[in-house]
Amino acid sequence: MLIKSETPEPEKILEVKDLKKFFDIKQGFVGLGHQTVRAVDDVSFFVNKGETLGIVGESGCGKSTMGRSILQLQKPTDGSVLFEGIELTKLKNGQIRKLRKDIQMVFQDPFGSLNPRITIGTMLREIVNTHHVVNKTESKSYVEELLEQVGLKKSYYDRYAHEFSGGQRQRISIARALAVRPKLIVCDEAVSALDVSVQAQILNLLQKLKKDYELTYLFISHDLSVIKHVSDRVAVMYLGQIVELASKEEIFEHPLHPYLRALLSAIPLVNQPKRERIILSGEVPSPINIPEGCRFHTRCPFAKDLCKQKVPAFEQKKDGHWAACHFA
Amino acid sequence: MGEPQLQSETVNRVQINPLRKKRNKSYSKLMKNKLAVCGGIFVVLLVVLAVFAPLLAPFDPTKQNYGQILKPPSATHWFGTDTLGRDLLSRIIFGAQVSLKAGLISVGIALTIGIPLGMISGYFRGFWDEFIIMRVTDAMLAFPSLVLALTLAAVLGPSLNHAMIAIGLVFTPYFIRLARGEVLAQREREYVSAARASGLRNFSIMMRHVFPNILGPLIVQATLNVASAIIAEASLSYLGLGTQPPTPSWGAMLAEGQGYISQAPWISIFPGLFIFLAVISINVFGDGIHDWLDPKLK
Amino acid sequence: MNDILSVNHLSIGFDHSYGHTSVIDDISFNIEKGQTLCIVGESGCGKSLTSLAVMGLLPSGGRIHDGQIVYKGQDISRKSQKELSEIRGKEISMIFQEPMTALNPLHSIGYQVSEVLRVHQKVSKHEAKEKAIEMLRLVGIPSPEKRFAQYPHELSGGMRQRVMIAMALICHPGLLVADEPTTALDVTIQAQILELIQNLKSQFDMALLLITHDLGVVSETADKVVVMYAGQVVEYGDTKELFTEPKHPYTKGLINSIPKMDEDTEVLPTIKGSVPSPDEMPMGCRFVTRCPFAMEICSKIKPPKITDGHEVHCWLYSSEDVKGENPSVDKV
Amino acid sequence: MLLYIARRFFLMIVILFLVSIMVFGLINIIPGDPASLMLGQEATPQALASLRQNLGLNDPLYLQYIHWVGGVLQGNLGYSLSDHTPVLNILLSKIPVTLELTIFAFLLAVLIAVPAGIISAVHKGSVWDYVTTVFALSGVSIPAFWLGILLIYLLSLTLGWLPPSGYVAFAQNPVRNIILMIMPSIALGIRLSAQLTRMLRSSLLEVMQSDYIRTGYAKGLLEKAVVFKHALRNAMLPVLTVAGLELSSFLGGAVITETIFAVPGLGQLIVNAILTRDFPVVQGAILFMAFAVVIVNFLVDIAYSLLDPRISLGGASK
Repeated sequence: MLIKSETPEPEKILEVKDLKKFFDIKQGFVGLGHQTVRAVDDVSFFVNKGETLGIVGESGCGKSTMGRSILQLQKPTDGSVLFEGIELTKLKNGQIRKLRKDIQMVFQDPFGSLNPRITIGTMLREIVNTHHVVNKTESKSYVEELLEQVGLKKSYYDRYAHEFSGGQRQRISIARALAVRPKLIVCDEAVSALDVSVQAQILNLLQKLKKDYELTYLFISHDLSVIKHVSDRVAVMYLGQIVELASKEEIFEHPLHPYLRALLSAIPLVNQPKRERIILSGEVPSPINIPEGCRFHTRCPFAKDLCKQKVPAFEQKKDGHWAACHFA
Repeated sequence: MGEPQLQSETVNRVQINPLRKKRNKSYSKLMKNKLAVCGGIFVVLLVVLAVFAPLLAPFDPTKQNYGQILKPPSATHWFGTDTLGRDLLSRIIFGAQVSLKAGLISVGIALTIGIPLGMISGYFRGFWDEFIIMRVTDAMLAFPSLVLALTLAAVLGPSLNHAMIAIGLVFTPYFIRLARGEVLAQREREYVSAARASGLRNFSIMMRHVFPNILGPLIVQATLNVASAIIAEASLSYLGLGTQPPTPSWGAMLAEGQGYISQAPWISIFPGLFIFLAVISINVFGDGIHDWLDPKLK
Repeated sequence: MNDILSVNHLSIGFDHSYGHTSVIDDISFNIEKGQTLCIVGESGCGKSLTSLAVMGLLPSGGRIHDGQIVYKGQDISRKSQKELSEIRGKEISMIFQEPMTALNPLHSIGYQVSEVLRVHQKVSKHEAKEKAIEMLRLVGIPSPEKRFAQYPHELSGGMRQRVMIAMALICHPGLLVADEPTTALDVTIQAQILELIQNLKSQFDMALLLITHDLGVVSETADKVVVMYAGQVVEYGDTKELFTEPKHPYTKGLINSIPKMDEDTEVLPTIKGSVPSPDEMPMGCRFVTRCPFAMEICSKIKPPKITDGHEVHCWLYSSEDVKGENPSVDKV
Repeated sequence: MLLYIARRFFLMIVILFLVSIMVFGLINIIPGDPASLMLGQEATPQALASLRQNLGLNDPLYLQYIHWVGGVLQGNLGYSLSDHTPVLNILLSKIPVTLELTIFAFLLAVLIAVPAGIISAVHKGSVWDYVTTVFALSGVSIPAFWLGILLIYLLSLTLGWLPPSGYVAFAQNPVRNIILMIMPSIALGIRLSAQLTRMLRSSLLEVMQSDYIRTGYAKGLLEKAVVFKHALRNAMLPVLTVAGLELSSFLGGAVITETIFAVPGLGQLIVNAILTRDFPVVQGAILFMAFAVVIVNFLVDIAYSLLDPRISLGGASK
């Protein structure tokens, strides 16, 4: 089911198989009017050690839920998540806590993701001590070093979150993720709330840290240009599923799925001649009522009868280029 | 589900807002601050009265003096005397002890039971929260609190201690609700997710991360409830189910005076005035704390 | 006079107990009939506030200290709220960033759209309803008769923004102010809404004042662009020219720091630091703390307006010999 | 919509069930023998035994509960210990009195709170706002019994405008009935009116900051239209909920008010029953009050769903 590669097999650090995450909306009592939101609906992919896998999609496509399900912040409904061969979905709470030393997350909201009542030094030190990263006596100097690594001053140790700007807070979030020396970091819209000039600083920082610490990123974003900048491989999500996955060069040069092609044509660009624009009709269907057949057929400008009836398989169309479309 | 909240004017507004708030603060906020300070001063005064009652009271509050029955306010008896010739001022000073004690202990009971239950319920959710804690508090809140306190006090037997227990129990569901609601709100905030993602223990997240963030509203509510508890104790005593004679209690004094309202109005007016002043100053003080905590949080 | 709107030397500040803060400092621009002008800048640069000032909807405490806002020859910056209410929704309309919260949740779509007509034109209820349905159809809402009776929560974000547009355009205003109208929407929906606005703009022959942080949107929609930084205009001119030949170091930095779709760069060029807070605002050029070409004079005296092709506010282009330094601009 | 009502109804039944358990438990589970509680410490052993037998106290608790609830459902709330009349009959004779008092007081509260809340929010920082704030602050702080005594002292004893206390049925003498109800209504209603004023003020202030209010201005509406057509309805929603929740303390207030003004309603009944240890009457009266509160809140929920179109979909977005 997974890609066979000719070159020496890179080591898979994370492997997600048939992952599902459903939410129940209880409406009536005793199950009356019960509805299911299929936020993540059968997703499989893997991440190689040392690479950045970008996950791109519009709001509500399930990309953030998927990120949280991988970290077991939300229990997946079904499927498996293998991290370095360990099945995460079967772990008990205590074991998951230990695992957090290896997998970390950077959140989107630089204002909400920091506790307003604790100094950043205390916060970071608590994490370092919980996971016994260094000796308790050394943890303060370790944290101060950490702050410098993410481009902040040592003296910020005793400051509270509200004393920082959005960009600085995102640096603190990164320091928090980095504190335990993880192997994999899930970045969930980590730069989306920032202005472009600050966004560029944070993206550069993330790239630098990746090199310095041999990190692997799962980078979730709605912004194609950001995804293109950071990723080695890219997966495109639509309505709870991955519809296309390939290496960055391949996917942006030769997009196969009409959805990605529409996305690419829809981004307004600076200093570009007017392009042929594919404007998608309508809106993303609700994940409660997922269309029959291909999920994208309600908006696809090329949809045929087949698309309304048959679910397209997510298959390898070219070497290492996967897509779920009958006509790609 | 964390949707990408795009940049720009949300942040812009955040920057404009403080200015806007400060502007509005200027007159009415300053006024309110002054009120809060006045409230605080009166609260301190009450505490001093209560603590140093034996030193401050000019007479023995329980000593009857049949020569001085129903005397109107005068230089010796500032607030007059009651039906048994006891000095009203002294009784009011000692009454402060009862009121403050009742207010603090009953709220203390409610806090000790309510906050842990509410926090655990809100943090872990699930069956216990949804079906036991929530529904039971719903049911408890359906009873008029005064009626419930009356009944409890009656069943336990009339005394100040029982009245305090009754009031404390009656107030408990409010704290369960409040603590639970606040924890739920905090749980939605990303820093809690972040703390979980950092691998911290649930207990440590609750105590070190969530609790400090819900403390503000709890303090405010507790302060305001001290005021309500003072009224509740006075009401119970007024109806004869709280403090028992001869211990001076503002509510009981009022009840005694009611029958003499036409010939000796001071007997009921002064204790009532003190209940009112105590309650309003605690309320103002609580509001002050609320306003003081608020802008920092938001 | 072909200008439908001209903003002259506008300054806006906030009054509070400890004094006042200047937020918008001496900005000027003008929009011709049927033209699109974009104000672009990062959060907190004052672009939204400028648009609210045009509507006369400054948040409480905000005050226009100086300058004029001239619409069709009359200064509307000194008008009373009552006078303004006759202009708003009829002559100048506005749509906002958050379609989710900009509509009243308790009134039907139909009520909210036809209300504009009933306020500004004496029309019967029936006529208002017909026109409103017509307008809803025009903005691309499917089965508008049915939507008329629905409530905002029953519509998606994109649909709500269409309703906002219908509401704004139903009286055929001469100027539409759009404050980040697509920021809260997904790219595919953004493309739909931008296209809709463009079409309606030419159909109704109205001018558009578009506020955005997205340089891509500016590049594709605007005739003219104003680049703002910390409450001041740093560069102003024809879009094509400004984007192909940006002059101000801030504009250049901004354009460069966007990850590009057509080229691969390992390290993105950045603008160092962040926008200074209002109480730390530098005396001279407000960009001086982040500018790679800052000179001594920059931190002392506000840069002059230099018009060479288009308008730029920067000492680098000053013909005055600034203390003998005359760095080569090409290197920027 | 129906689903929402059905869900609320189900919830109400659950709460009523819990309320009945609590009322039952209040008298039965608390340490001490209910029979001796009822008869007092001087009761003879024979009297205790026969009362136990009569009350079925020798059965296991759950059976006692089932018997009791079965009785309640058939309208049998037991018999008063003092005069052996059925509790239900006593309640039925008292309910109209309390109902009249609460309705008057509620109307008074709303009539004061709505205009006061609007004026103080719209003219924030003005003298009116200041006056309203002081009123609201005093109103929530003043003990009802003191206010009652002050009213009697001032309005009847000093000024002689109103009779100090007493009650005449409406059917007997409508004018006298209303005159006698004025002071109790004020004493009971002031606290609620102060609370509603505060709520409405802050709720309206918050709503006035929202985006759709800005949209209203942007449409060209004048302030009056914005406040009355767009802000008020939204601001009333949380106030309505509070008003429903406050009913419970409102009934508690009736206990005090009725005692002061000698109004023969439920409140006075409860106080007298408690003081005379007439527990079947206490049980019946608080059961009725709690049921009334739960049912009114159910009605408030339904009213809310009629006012707010977002409710009818039950939270699911389309």
